[in-house]
Amino acid sequence: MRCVAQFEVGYTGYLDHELRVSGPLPGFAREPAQLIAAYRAMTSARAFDRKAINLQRTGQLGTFASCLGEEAIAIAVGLAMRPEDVLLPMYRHHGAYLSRGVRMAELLAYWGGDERGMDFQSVREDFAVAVPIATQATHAVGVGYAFKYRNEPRVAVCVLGDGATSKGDFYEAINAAGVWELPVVFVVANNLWAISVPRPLQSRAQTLAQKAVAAGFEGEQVDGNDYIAVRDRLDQALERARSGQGPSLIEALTYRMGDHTTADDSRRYRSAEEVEAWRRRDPLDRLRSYLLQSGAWTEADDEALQAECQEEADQAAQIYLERPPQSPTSMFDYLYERLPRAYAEQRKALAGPSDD
Amino acid sequence: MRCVAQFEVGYTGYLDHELRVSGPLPGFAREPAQLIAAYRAMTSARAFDRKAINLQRTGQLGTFASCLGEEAIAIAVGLAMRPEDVLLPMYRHHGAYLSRGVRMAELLAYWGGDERGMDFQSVREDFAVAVPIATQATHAVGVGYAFKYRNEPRVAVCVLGDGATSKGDFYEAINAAGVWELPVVFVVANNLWAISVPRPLQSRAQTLAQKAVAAGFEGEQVDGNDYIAVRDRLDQALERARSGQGPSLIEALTYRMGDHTTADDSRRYRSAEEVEAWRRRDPLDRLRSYLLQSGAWTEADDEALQAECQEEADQAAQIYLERPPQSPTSMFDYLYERLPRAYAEQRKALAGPSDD
Amino acid sequence: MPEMTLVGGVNAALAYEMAADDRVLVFGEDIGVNGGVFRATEGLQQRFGPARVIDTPLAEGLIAGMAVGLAAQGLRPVAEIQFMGFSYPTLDQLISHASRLRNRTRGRLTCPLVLRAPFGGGIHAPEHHSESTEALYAHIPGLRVVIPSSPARAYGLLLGAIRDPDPVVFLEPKRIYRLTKQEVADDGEAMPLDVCFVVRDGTDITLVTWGAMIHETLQAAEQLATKGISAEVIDVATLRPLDIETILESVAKTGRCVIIHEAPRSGGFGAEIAAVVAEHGLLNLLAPIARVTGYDTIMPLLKLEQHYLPSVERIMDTVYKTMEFA
Amino acid sequence: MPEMTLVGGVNAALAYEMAADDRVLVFGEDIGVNGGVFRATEGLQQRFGPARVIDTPLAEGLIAGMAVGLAAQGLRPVAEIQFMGFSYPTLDQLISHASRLRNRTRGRLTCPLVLRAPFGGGIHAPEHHSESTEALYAHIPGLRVVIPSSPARAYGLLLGAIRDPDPVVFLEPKRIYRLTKQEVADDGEAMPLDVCFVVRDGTDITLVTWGAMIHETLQAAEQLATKGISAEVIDVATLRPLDIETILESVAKTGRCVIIHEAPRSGGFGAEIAAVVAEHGLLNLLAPIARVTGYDTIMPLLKLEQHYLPSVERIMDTVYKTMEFA
Ligand SMILES: Cc1ncc(C[n+]2csc(CCOP(=O)(O)OP(=O)(O)O)c2C)c(N)n1
Ligand SMILES: Cc1ncc(C[n+]2csc(CCOP(=O)(O)OP(=O)(O)O)c2C)c(N)n1
Ligand SMILES: [Mg+2]
Ligand SMILES: [Mg+2]
Repeated sequence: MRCVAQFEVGYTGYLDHELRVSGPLPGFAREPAQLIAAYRAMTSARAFDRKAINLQRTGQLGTFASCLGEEAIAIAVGLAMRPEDVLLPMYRHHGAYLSRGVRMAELLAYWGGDERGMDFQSVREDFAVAVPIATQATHAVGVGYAFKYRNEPRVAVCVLGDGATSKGDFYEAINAAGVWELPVVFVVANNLWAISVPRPLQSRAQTLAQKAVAAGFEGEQVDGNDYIAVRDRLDQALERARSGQGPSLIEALTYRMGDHTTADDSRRYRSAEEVEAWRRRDPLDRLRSYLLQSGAWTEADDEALQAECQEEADQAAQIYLERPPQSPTSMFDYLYERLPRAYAEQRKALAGPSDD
Repeated sequence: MRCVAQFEVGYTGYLDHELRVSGPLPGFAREPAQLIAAYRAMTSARAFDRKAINLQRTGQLGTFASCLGEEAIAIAVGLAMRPEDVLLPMYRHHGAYLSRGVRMAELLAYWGGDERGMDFQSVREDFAVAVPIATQATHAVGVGYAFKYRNEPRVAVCVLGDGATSKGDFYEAINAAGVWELPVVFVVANNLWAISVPRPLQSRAQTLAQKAVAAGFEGEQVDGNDYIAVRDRLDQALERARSGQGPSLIEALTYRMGDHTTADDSRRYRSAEEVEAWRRRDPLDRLRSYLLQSGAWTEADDEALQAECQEEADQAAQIYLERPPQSPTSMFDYLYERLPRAYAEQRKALAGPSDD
Repeated sequence: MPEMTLVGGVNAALAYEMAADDRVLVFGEDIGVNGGVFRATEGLQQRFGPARVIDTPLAEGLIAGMAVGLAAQGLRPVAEIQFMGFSYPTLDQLISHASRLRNRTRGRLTCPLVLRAPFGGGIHAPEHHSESTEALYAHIPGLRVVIPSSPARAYGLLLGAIRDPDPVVFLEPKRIYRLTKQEVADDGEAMPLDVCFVVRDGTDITLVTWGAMIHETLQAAEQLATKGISAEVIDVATLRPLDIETILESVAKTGRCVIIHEAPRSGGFGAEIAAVVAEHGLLNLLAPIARVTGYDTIMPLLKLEQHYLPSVERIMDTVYKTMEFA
Repeated sequence: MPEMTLVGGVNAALAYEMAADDRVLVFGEDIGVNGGVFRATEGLQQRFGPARVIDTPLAEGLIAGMAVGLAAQGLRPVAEIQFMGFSYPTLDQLISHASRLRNRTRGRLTCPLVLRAPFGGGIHAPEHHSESTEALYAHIPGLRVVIPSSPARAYGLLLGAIRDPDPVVFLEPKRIYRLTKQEVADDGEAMPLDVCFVVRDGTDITLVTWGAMIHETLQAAEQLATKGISAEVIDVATLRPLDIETILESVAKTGRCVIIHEAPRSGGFGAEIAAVVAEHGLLNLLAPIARVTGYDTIMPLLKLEQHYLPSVERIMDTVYKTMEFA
């Protein structure tokens, strides 16, 4: 047998959980201000997460998917993208939206069961949360095609979970992005679990990054709990996409530290030891310790930041809770641009005699 | 970046179109009887093909998909499999069915628009022709799972086209076959075209074999017009599957020498030169020339074989044409094991006052 | 006799049949160690092992396709789709293969699979977790579409579905998974997959429904009784093939028919029932056939979902109008 | 005015709108160099280039999903699915996204896509090439489902579909793609997507149909005229949203209604029309509403397909029965 093709999957990590640094750091990571900004965003995202879970526990929010432990990915995605880029998110990485300017109260509205939450006021071309797994991947192909067709230096960033990589949609999307060399970056947040299904039951592939081989472009792994690594590799991938060099796939290795959602109890299917081991790799702790150690950040700074973030989340919750509800008839008002007369009577029946 | 995984795709060809032989031939290829048997089967399949096109041209058959040029793959699949294995075919490789014992008249019935054609009398667990592209791939997972579950040393062989490798079904299937290490062999007959869409527009992957990397098992390429190579690699893959070593993916490089189907005119989208270049690589010519050259076969043998195969196909056509038609009510008789009474009236209406 | 919830009936039927028949395999997402997100498969993997109770990769098309392959091989696959809202990738396999395998091969290959999925709204779930698209499945010849609406029927109909020699889509009304308990004999007794169940006798009006709406419909019937209106309530249970006789008989008796379902009105399965009554029972009708349904809109997120779901009040209003019609 | 076939009308509408609006992209399998297996896109790639007329990889889920992405970006994607029988992998995207994008984001993102597919039987094609599953699409709130049945309506309705700000499933009756020619002004005039067309006036009975069955229905109407029965024929054209007024008005006039479609009867879209008439037009009915439809079976392979399709004779028989009803 003659060898006709060869492939490699690379792995990047700069700062590990014992604060060991490998290799020369990328430029941005040598500017404390940049790392502090990222750390702030991660801290804020975590405060949001905590608040949301609290609201859910007290019956003031619907089922919520926590991002706990995956903030480095979420924030790296949000900060690496330009405002004019388009995010095609899954449901978990709230921090990506937040760091792109979506307001906490907007996200709470969505998770509280109010459609207005996805009518956010910034980054208005970003996609809404995709609940059906991997369905957003082919949307990213369309978005990327639109950018390329209009000759715009913009990038579509599609975030998926490890479970999502088992679905045909994911594959059809990466394959097409390869064919047309589209400006799309696929980010797989491999948190080792898809609800109760562990990563080895999703695929026998040693890495999820190598799925890109099937689509004819490169895939790579990155330490998903190392903000510096994720951000660095994303910067490169976005730059390649923006300059016409086509799609990338980045598998970010991380861990879902919380339950799948507030409706899940992960103790049913995984061990406390495993969770504990990953707690030591917490991406926030890692970045904080590094900043503290570097002297650019102090315990006092940190306390202030925590309070500030808590306050921000509290305020957002307040705004969310005080927002007047939508009228029931709103369910007809965004169905089509104009409500077809076939449904006018249904709308009227719903409105009742008093209403419009 | 640290390299964390590496992959290779191999290519096998023994006998090329200029009759150059590479490497020591596998055992079976050193037995003239075996090669002659294969050559007979290929010749018979081609005669069937010719007959079917003829019947279609004269209004006696429906749209037909010719296998012209791909007989080495079809026959290697058919002969490499054991009777107890299960074939999950696409619509093109009639020779695979034929060499497993399905009768020509049965296949003609199917292509003539008679469901009884898929109720063939041999290899009764083989799947029917799959028209919706790639949908048979996940069936193969189920069949392979059943074999493994029952501890049976049997193999499911799933044949697909190059176009089929773009579909999510294909990917979901190879991924699952990998996870459960199922006895499934995926054969991709890459004939360079999916109707009018050339191979490079299907995927940017340099090889289709490397799609297996995404599923965590090995993929390889083979010269699909070299019966010896296809058969050899299939033998190995089937043996691995049978002995519990899991799935394989074989990309067989070939060419669709005819139109996509009798409803297609391939001159609309590809050059005569390309077709001509591949005509010189015709798998039948190659094997015949090799056998003639080896002395195990003579021109007289060949003439006799051609006549014999023509006769066989003619007879099959006769049987097909003389078969009494099904009753219209048969459309109700295989819908469920027993026709629910909800549809009894419809059946009666269709039967008309005279009928049953 | 054990007391069971509806989801308990599902679990008991699965356990019974797995114990009785080793051809039965159960698979889907999170159905193994986790016992399913609604615990319908709880305890099965422990009891029957991971080769028979299989957590699949996250791919609904795969789940449906492998069920077809397993069924063709003579096994009895029972696949779970986590929510009906994620079942659409199975449609291709159901329409193109499961429903046709027997016909395509004139009986050589058959497809005795069961595809289970929870459906319906009202549990304050996220988007896509509240669908009622049973009409899509019920339009496919070659399938059976079965919807239990009590613990006993969950148990009996699911056993019937697993033993049925043809493919069955089994839709479970998740809103009432744990609403009531009922004594159900765990005796392996299957129920037929081609009959409607008259769950309340009445003489003035026929209320036809299925799934979780049985609950509101029975409540309405009770309240109507206090107003002197005697409502007969029919649980359709099997949408395909439809037992039109039971419905027509009832309408022949009452002369009035209201159909209640959660799904959007237009093209919902209520239309089929109305059409059948309009075709075969027209002369018996004393009033137009009315439908109380979900609206022709997207099922709203949780804040508004209660406005979408047909309520006892909406049912009663329509019944009054139908009764008053002259 | 140029003479056009129905497929010619499709081609002309695509060409017109691509020339007028560079947001329009056309894509699908074999639609570029090959011009589509039915030649609906013939000449477009030559004229507008491969960036706007795109041969996609073989993946219908991709085609639908990328259409959603393109549409959300303000383009006007017009996707072709080669045959309706291969459209099922698009259902997830249509149900879960295309139909919901506007609602989900309260109008922030919209989805002005068109998904075209030839449908229906009777062309002696292989398995899966003869489907009529329009009812599946017509049950989905947020979509429009449009079916032209003449060259002029193919042209006008397709222009309407491309310009519509919401997603449209556009199903083309392939059996009559080239059956008749008609003079059609290539003037870019769109037709509305919310009306039924009365294609023949009559007073005794209303025949409601769509797609290729228009042909048999009009033939039946003509033969009925010779027997003194004046049939009004309605081409539904847009199944969602349904123009019930036009149908109800006609039935109010004629008192009798027969619905004709190729799809299997149970849960077919004819049921919805019957249900609407039974709900709102009951008092006008002089006879039961009848349906002449494909059977509740798998569409047979070509040898038997003519027995499956509703024939002129079956339509006439049902009309006679309906007329004789007393
Ligand atoms: C198509 C589909 N199937 C099933 C589900 C139910 N479900 C929600 S999340 C989830 C697991 C997803 O795992 P992964 O992609 O790894 O993302 P994670 O939740 O771990 O971030 C499942 C099965 C769904 N939302 N969509
Ligand atoms: C799901 C699906 N989409 C489209 C088609 C129409 N179609 C039939 S064959 C074909 C091309 C298949 O190409 P390939 O897989 O390379 O097989 P080949 O015909 O070249 O042997 C297409 C698009 C189909 N049968 N199924
Ligand atoms: Mg995960
Ligand atoms: Mg091909």
